[in-house]
Amino acid sequence: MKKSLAALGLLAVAALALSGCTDSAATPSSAPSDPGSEPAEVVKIRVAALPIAETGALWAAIDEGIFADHGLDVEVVPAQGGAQAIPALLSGDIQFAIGQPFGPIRADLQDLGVAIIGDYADSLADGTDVNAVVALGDSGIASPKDLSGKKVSVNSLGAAGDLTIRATVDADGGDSSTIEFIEVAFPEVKAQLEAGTIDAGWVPDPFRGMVVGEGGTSVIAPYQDVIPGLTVLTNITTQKLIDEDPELVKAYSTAMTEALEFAAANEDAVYAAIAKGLDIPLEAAQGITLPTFTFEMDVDSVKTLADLAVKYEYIDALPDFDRLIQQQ
Amino acid sequence: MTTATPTTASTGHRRRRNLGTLRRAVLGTIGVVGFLAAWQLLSTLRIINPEQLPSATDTFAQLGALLRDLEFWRNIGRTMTAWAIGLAIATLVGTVLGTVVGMLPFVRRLTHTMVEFLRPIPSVAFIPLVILMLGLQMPAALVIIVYASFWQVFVQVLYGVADIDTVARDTARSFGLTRASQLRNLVLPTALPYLMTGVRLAAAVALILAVTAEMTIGNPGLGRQLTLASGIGNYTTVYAIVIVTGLLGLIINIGFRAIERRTLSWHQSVRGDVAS
Amino acid sequence: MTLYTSTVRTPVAKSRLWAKIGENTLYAVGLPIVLLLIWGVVASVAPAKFFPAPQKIAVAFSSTWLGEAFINDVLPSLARLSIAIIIAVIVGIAAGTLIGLTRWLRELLEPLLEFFRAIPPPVLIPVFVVFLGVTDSMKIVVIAFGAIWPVLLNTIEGVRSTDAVMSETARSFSLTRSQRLFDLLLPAASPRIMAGVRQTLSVALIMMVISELFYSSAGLGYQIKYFQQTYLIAEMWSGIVLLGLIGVLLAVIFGFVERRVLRWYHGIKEVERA
Amino acid sequence: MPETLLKVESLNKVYESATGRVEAIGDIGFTMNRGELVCIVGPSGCGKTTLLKCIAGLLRPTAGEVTLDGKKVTSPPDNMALVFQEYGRSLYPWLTVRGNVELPLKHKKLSKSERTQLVDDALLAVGLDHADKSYPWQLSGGMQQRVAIARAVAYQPEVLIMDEPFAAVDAQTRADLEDLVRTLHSERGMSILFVTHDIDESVYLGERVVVLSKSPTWVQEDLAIDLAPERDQITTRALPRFTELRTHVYEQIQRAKRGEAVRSNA
Repeated sequence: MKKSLAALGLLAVAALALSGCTDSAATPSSAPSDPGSEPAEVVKIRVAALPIAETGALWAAIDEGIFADHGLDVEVVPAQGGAQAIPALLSGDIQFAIGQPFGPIRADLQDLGVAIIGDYADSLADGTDVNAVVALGDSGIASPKDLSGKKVSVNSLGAAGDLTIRATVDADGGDSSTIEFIEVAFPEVKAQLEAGTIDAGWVPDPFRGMVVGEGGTSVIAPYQDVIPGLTVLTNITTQKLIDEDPELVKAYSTAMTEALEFAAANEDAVYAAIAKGLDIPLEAAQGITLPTFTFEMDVDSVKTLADLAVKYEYIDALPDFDRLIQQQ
Repeated sequence: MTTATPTTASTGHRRRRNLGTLRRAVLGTIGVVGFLAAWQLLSTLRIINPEQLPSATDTFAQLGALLRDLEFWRNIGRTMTAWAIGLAIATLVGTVLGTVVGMLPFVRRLTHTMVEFLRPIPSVAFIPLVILMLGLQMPAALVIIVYASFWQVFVQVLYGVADIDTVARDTARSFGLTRASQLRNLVLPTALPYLMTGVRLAAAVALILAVTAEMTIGNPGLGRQLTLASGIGNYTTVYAIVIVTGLLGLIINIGFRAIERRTLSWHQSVRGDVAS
Repeated sequence: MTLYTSTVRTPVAKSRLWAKIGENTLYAVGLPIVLLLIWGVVASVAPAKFFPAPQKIAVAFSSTWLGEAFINDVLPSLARLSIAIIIAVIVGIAAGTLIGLTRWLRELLEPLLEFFRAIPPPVLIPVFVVFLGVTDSMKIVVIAFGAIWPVLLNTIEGVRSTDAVMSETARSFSLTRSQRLFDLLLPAASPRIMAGVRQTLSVALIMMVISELFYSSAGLGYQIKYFQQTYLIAEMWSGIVLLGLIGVLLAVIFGFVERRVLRWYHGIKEVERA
Repeated sequence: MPETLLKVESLNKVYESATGRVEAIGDIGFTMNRGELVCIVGPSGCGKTTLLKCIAGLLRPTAGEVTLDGKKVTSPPDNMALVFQEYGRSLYPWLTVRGNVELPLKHKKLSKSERTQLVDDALLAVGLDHADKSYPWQLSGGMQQRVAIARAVAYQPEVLIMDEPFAAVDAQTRADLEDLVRTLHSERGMSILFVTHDIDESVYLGERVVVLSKSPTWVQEDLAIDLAPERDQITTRALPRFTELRTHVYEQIQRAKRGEAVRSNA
């Protein structure tokens, strides 16, 4: 019995070997351009970024060789949200992180020595925004105030998503304190809406498109409704790194500025990178609404967000913006 | 029985035993096939939305595709490396501490409260802390793995040392065996089967934590691949990875049970009938 | 001829008794106190951001858990944990007895059981979410699924390995089916079942925390994660302490039940050792 | 004319075991009357336990049959009680002495008070009326076997079958227990089938001794014990007739061991 199992296993392995293997992690052969400007040495850095569509800009820029041109060998670490990226920054395991501004704001309130060194992506001030609260067509939820007393999902509680939803609902005459927020990962939202365990869900593309495409309604675009063009993702590092290795921070900032400019100008490259990075079909990637990619911080939008967070008692006090935001 | 006539029935007997094995194999196969068929039907008859529960055939097709992907094998390797290192550390530390604490009654009494308090704390609760100290890589996962599996070994070794036959111990003392000699000839042999039980339990726990750590910390491995797949709604990959983790667990269980049985059978011949 | 072969208890003098209690207490709390003192001193001499002093954790503990959070987070978590444990134990024993006694069923299910028990339970969370939604029942099922295996497998083994003479006694006195089940099989298997329950409890606690790390908006595990995300380090530590206390509580309850259920078993062991 | 209670006819048992086919019992036949105390002796490993399990309906014989009170035994009959050699394993350690004795009565149609009465009576009969709340494992080996006997007595069987019940107790306890069996037989008129490998014990206890051959087993001799019904450990064992009988049985067993005995009726 055992022997026959072993034989079967061997056979399977042999069959696999014969049928040929692929390697999804193989580095693409698109070599960095311009041998003339090659720097003397390459520094390895680890950057935390969520496995979401927005990270497409970073992936595309790496494939394009932009970071290599500045002597940086970037390893993207798919950290589970800013909550783990910041501890990892502090432990020195990673040097930079791309995350929501809420994480660094909270970290600053605890004097953890974290700084935002630049923007990464902003929501869209008009048109279809990068994310929305969606509900099923027959849910009877049409306007923001209808969300009162309902179960609404966000991907991570206590951050910009639920905060701006609250603000939108209250501005529309609803009562946000009666909303029950639940954490649901974006891809699950559609199924949970259909199963009736949630009434509405906050999702980015392509998941918004899936719900709306089947007769669902896009109730609100909370970012656009509350703070048009709100900063979605920022580049984060530690004060320690800024003090100890300003060169590295400088190189990273320059490269990131270039990378984001490249991404803003080359949507197709970003879509291709999303399709590869998230392992989804290119057509699906192309249906995604991209944010504005820029390294230039809109400090006021972050300040407005912080004010709102204080108002809704998400945080006790405002952070020290001068040490928190150090635009490079 | 006595010297009663053993006839030529031994071949017939072998046939009977083979029949038993055959019966088990057939029934077991029916069970597995039945399960797979039920799964396939649930999905193809759309009793459950196939987007969420991909059919068995789709899942195995995806599994086949994954198995041709070197990166998938690397992920298996990463998970198993973390598992193996974690288990090795937990076994070593658990054995040493278990023996020391078990042999020194006052240390045992002193540490009792600490052990009872620390043991039930789920190691996943320490994940935030280890990320803070060790970052997002394997060392952080190792702490989680070791903390959880250490207790399994430690507690079993404690039981084992406590189980030393009083007569055997008195005999050892009366012959003036040194502490080192007692340890080698009395304590370790008695505790060995317990240790093996502990290691078997620890091996299963270590795999759970190795995968969980990858899911929550995000160090590379099967767990992270699963979260990433689930994060983009790729359920065929999710189910394929669930199957692979189950098979890994199965191999670990079968392997360690075999090792345990081997040490136990050796041991029973030494200490005779063991009622458990 | 003595009737009782168990150990004879001689009365202990009162002063000796108090000395004994004092000694036991010292042993029980001595090391924890020393360690806490060292931690406290180190934390005040060289404060580390992520290792707050014990007194800070104590303050955080009372302000965090001894109020609203107890009702909103701790109680629901404990309720889910208890329901899941009860389900795991009852289903585990019932199914285990059935499977242990029915050969064809055992042979039919053996490979499947071996496989499912080997799956690390956390990987099934995304799967269960699909079937059960983001609900309490999903969390309960996740906990119960992870925790059921030790009871189930130990019951199967325990029921299968019932002593031959005991079974023959039952047969020779024509005991009824239910008598055989409740007066022979289950008591005979109870040492093993209880060993399984002990493991089930610790797995259940782990699964409770894990089930709240994903898809949650309240609960002890969620709170610990939330405190980490908001960098309330002392509060996070207090959550870990609370988990330890819950573990101790579970162990105490288990010990109490086990001493009742297995009084005879421990009695035999004591006699054998004497 | 005494009434036949138990009848064993041409009993044969073949085991298919791991070491091959083993014929444990060749051909056994004997009868036992109501109110009799019959001892069965034989060389060690002669299949005594197998015979007993077949009689008790715990094992299905390969050929032949057992009739109890006119009815063929195919499963454990209601009017039979067993006392096993392994008292430690036949008593349930999670039940008290009373619980153990009472357990088999629970499925008989008896009122609670009748049941209590039966248990009390049985415990009194074996001299354990003061220990009913103890657990078996708190008692000495001899005491435990008394509990097993009490359980059988309370069950009110037509026939009590005892399988080497005193093989594992010390000599003094054994004498006490032997007298207990005699008392149960003489005072309560119980029919007892007593299996032992101890020759003295069989002669001391039995009204008849059935000597078995070595395996595959058959009945080598069915010997009536013509000792007075009132027996005493000192005087009975000192009787010349006792010595004669035990010598006779001893020789039979020795012959059985050597395989010298030849079946007369085969």
